[in-house]
Amino acid sequence: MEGAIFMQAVRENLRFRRVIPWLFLGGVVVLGFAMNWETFQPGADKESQYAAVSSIFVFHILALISAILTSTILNQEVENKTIVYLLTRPVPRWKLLFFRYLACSLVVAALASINAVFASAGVYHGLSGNSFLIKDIAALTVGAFAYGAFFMLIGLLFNRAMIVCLLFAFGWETAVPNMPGQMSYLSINTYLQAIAQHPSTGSNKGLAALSAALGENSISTSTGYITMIVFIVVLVVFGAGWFTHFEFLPREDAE
Amino acid sequence: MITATNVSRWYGQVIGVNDINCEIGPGITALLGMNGAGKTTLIRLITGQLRPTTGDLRVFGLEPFANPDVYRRMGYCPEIDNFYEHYTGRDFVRYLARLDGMSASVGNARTDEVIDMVGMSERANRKIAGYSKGMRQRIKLAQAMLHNPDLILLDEPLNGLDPVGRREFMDLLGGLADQGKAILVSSHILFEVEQMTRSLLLLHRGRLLATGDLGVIRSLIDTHPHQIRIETDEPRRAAALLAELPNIVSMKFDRSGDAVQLEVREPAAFYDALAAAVLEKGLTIRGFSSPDNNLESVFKYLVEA
Amino acid sequence: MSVATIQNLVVRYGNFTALNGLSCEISEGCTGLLGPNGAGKTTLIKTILGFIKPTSGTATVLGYDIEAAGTAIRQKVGLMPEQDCHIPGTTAVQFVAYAGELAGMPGDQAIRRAHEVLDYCGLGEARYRNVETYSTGMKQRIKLAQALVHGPKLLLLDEPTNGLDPAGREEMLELVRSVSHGKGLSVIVSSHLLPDIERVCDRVVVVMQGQLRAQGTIKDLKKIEGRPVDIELRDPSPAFVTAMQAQGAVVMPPKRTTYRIQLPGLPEEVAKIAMQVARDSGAQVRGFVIAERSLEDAFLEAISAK
Amino acid sequence: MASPIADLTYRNYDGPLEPPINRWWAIAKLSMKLSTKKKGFWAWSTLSAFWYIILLIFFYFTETVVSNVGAVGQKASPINNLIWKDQFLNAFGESQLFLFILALLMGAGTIANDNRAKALLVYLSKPCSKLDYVIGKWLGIFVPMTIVTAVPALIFYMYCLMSYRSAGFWTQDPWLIVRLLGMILIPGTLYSSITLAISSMFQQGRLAGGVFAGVYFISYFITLAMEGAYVSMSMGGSNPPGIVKGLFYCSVDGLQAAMAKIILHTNGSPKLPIPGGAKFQVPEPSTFIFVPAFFGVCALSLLIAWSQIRAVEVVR
Repeated sequence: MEGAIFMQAVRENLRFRRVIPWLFLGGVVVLGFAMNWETFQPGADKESQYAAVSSIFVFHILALISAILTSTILNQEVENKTIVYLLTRPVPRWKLLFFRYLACSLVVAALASINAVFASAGVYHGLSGNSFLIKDIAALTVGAFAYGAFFMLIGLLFNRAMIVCLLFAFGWETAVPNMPGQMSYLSINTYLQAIAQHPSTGSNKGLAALSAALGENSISTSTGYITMIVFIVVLVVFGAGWFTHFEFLPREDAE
Repeated sequence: MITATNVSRWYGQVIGVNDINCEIGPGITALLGMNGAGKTTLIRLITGQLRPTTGDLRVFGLEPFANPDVYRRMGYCPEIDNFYEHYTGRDFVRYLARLDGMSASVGNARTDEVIDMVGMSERANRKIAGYSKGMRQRIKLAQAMLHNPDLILLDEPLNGLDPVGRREFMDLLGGLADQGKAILVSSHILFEVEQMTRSLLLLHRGRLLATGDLGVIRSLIDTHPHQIRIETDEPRRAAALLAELPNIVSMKFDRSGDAVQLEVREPAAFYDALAAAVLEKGLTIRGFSSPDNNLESVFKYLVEA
Repeated sequence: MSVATIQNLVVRYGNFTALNGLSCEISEGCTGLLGPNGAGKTTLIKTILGFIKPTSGTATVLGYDIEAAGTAIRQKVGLMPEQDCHIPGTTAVQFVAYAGELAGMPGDQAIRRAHEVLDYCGLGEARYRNVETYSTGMKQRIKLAQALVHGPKLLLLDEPTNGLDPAGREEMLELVRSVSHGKGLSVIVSSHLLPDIERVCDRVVVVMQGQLRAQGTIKDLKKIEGRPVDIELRDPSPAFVTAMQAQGAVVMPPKRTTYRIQLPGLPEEVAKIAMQVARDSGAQVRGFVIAERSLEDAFLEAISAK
Repeated sequence: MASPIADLTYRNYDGPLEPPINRWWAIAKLSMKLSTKKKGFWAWSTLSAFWYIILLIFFYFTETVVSNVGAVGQKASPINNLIWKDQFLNAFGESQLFLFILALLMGAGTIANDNRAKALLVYLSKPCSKLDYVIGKWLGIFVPMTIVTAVPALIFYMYCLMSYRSAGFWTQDPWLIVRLLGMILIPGTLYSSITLAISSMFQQGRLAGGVFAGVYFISYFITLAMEGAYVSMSMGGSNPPGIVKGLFYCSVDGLQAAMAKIILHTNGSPKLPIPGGAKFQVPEPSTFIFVPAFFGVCALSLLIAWSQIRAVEVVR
């Protein structure tokens, strides 16, 4: 039963029409920029080049993929009213939510990692030689789960979830990491950058702002992991509890 | 199987159902009511999508809200017309079979079985997006019967089915009911309900207005006034003979002069008197009929009263 | 004078044939379009409106050829589709007036007429509310209203009573009946609910597998040979049946408490015998009418005949 | 003979009917009516003019200061050194985010919601064609968008024409009004085409909005990255390569900026009068690449919308 929920959710997220825009984004935009990044940041070494492409494109695309795909966990079903078929089956609700979340986050992580691979392949002209790639994939996976948990909770609590998610992904997540003082601790991206440990972009303020590295980021990798895992667990448990306890009905048309 | 004690449910300020007390056992039970009478709310309460705001609702002795133990024994055909449109009918039912806890192979076998039961075998491999309303209904019914539940709730199941499909489906439900399953059908197409049900619940503005089996309904029919039309060549004589009866409220002659229309308070007594008039007084009639001798007029009578 | 003439109409989607050489004539008044699911009723309606190009065959609607004059036809035809449909974000008045404007009415006329049509359709104060909050019954009403707003000469109704409760159905049928008689407006109703068709229509056209199966007036379809009678009893009574059979009557299997009985003689005589028998066997006669075939039976016969 | 009691049962409509062609205006009218009913429309429209307001305040203070101090000659007023058309370009650049939000508000749901509500059944069962539908929907976004862009720009133009002819407002470019009228059409044309395309691909307005926002922001990051690269290279004294300048314009915002610069025929100048700031402005792009690109994107979008809008679902 768990397997069926999981596999159905994976298949739903991996539908051709859904995946193709992300692959296009990775294969054309990310790869294109990665291959030519030296033009834009002359004199930078390969590590810095990769770090710039990764922070500017891959991590922002991760937030975008997550914001859009997370709505398939629940919101889409609620909006489409098909949720009733799932809620009236002998499956505990938390299982339903958890396995759909798992599937969705894994797909998001995979798609984001493909983008990272494109970035790496572009900068290093091949798959080898990049010591950051593994760390990045780890950070992206953690990020997929963290964004997934957060957006899922937003979806459970709000009606217009996608707009809130997009505002968070592009507003909050690009602005807050660059804020002075300890504000940057309130952004998921800060911790992901801590896990990825990208080299500094140097004196280039413009690029630093884009790669969310303006703020004082002195978090260690392990702190990044621990914070994110606690964050994910708390959010998922809270979400599952909320989903089990409250009614999830499509909006009542004045019957 | 279902016991409701003082169940009420409201949404914000809008009341869905108000103080429902009832028990539903095996066999087919019809849930009747106008649009907005609370039928769907009641079904949603029973299927555990909603919690009663006040009161206590038990299904198989358990609280149904988000309770897998209840769902294991309950099938539900919702009134919505929404599916995973890009799935084929078969894949849709298969997926739900897996959610019912069946293994892939058992699920597939059972899927084929129920799809065959609703007569969709040849069409089940097409995408649901291309289905007509009738086909959609059939798929919804198929998924409700998947795990061979003891209790089946059907919200407007016959909408959009053609007459042949309706007949097949009513036979199917009849067969299930004979196996001792409880089936709750909400509908507002009364002549259909009349054909398949044994007992009914009538909701009106959120309240339970009437409950009972056919016998109760029968006597309900007899306690409200009937319009009876008698076709005869001698309407005035018929009127004279019948006017003596105490339970006649009014009489009216047709313009064409070959029929008389009566309003009768106690139909049971009246029909005996009519037979007596024909047999003993030699009144000749070509025919008589009453549009009120059925569920639809009881319904109207009760709701309008 | 016929409203629509259809000759050898063939419609294919890919290799699927939806209409297979359909020919029929739809005359003025109210016509019921019957057929099982997937028989091609909806396709026929869509073809009449020019949504679908026929593969072969011709049809004229209100004197226009469907292939040459799609827009002219659509200005004179109103469609009430089966699915719920509305313009998002509008109130009922806006929606109906807009439908009128789309059909070519000047804006000020459209508003006036929208109110008028909504009155006919029995939509009261709710007309100033957003359409998206409407119940099924109200949605059906505005669908009808938007089909009527531009004063069509032909109205196509696809399952008009779907999802309506008994009172709503009654009103809807009454409305359809009143607009289709004596107002210069012809109506084609497609429905699965045969009692509804019986209430409002004068004629029916039965379609199956894309072909015409039967057409004619309802009266003709319902006639039965041999003048049997239907006797309705209060409760089922086997004793009554045996006694009637003893009288030499042919008793057909009962439908609930209604027995169809064939006995020679005038109805007056039969009535007398039946009442006598019923009284003797302890049953009560609740109704006695000359039997007619129900439209449902006629329909089932038409579609099962090969 | 007229009866004293009117017959109020159903009657046919026998008033005037326009010929069943060109129904698009009715469609556009309703689209506009519905968008202008939203509060957000007015709020974001007002906000989109904020740079003009800042400019006016700036002018006011400079003039007050100049006239009060008195001793400083007319020549010293910073107003005299302004490149006037660049003020319009800057205000346009600042309004882009708001115009995007407006487009999101008006356009994202326009066809997607119709798909969900099956509104096409209503449209197409009336005498209006798919072409009417597309034109109507397009105009329904284009007209309000253009008006929102035009009103503050034209008011500002009138104000400057009255007050600052002495500061070279007229002599710098007498054809400015014609160029402005061209610039005003840019966001309406692009956004109405793009939103129609995206909207037509979805059944839910929100999903269409999400995707539109995604396209906008991801492409916006390209522009931002290129701007960062351009500025840092210019500061470092090197001349940024053509690809940086080209890619800077490869986004929803960038494409509009490119068109605006081409139409105004300017490289732009910094928003605050910093001496030497002009070298950080990405220069005017090639007319022969970006004008066809702009119209290509619009045409392609309309083509997508056209192919996605289907009259009836074919039920097999």
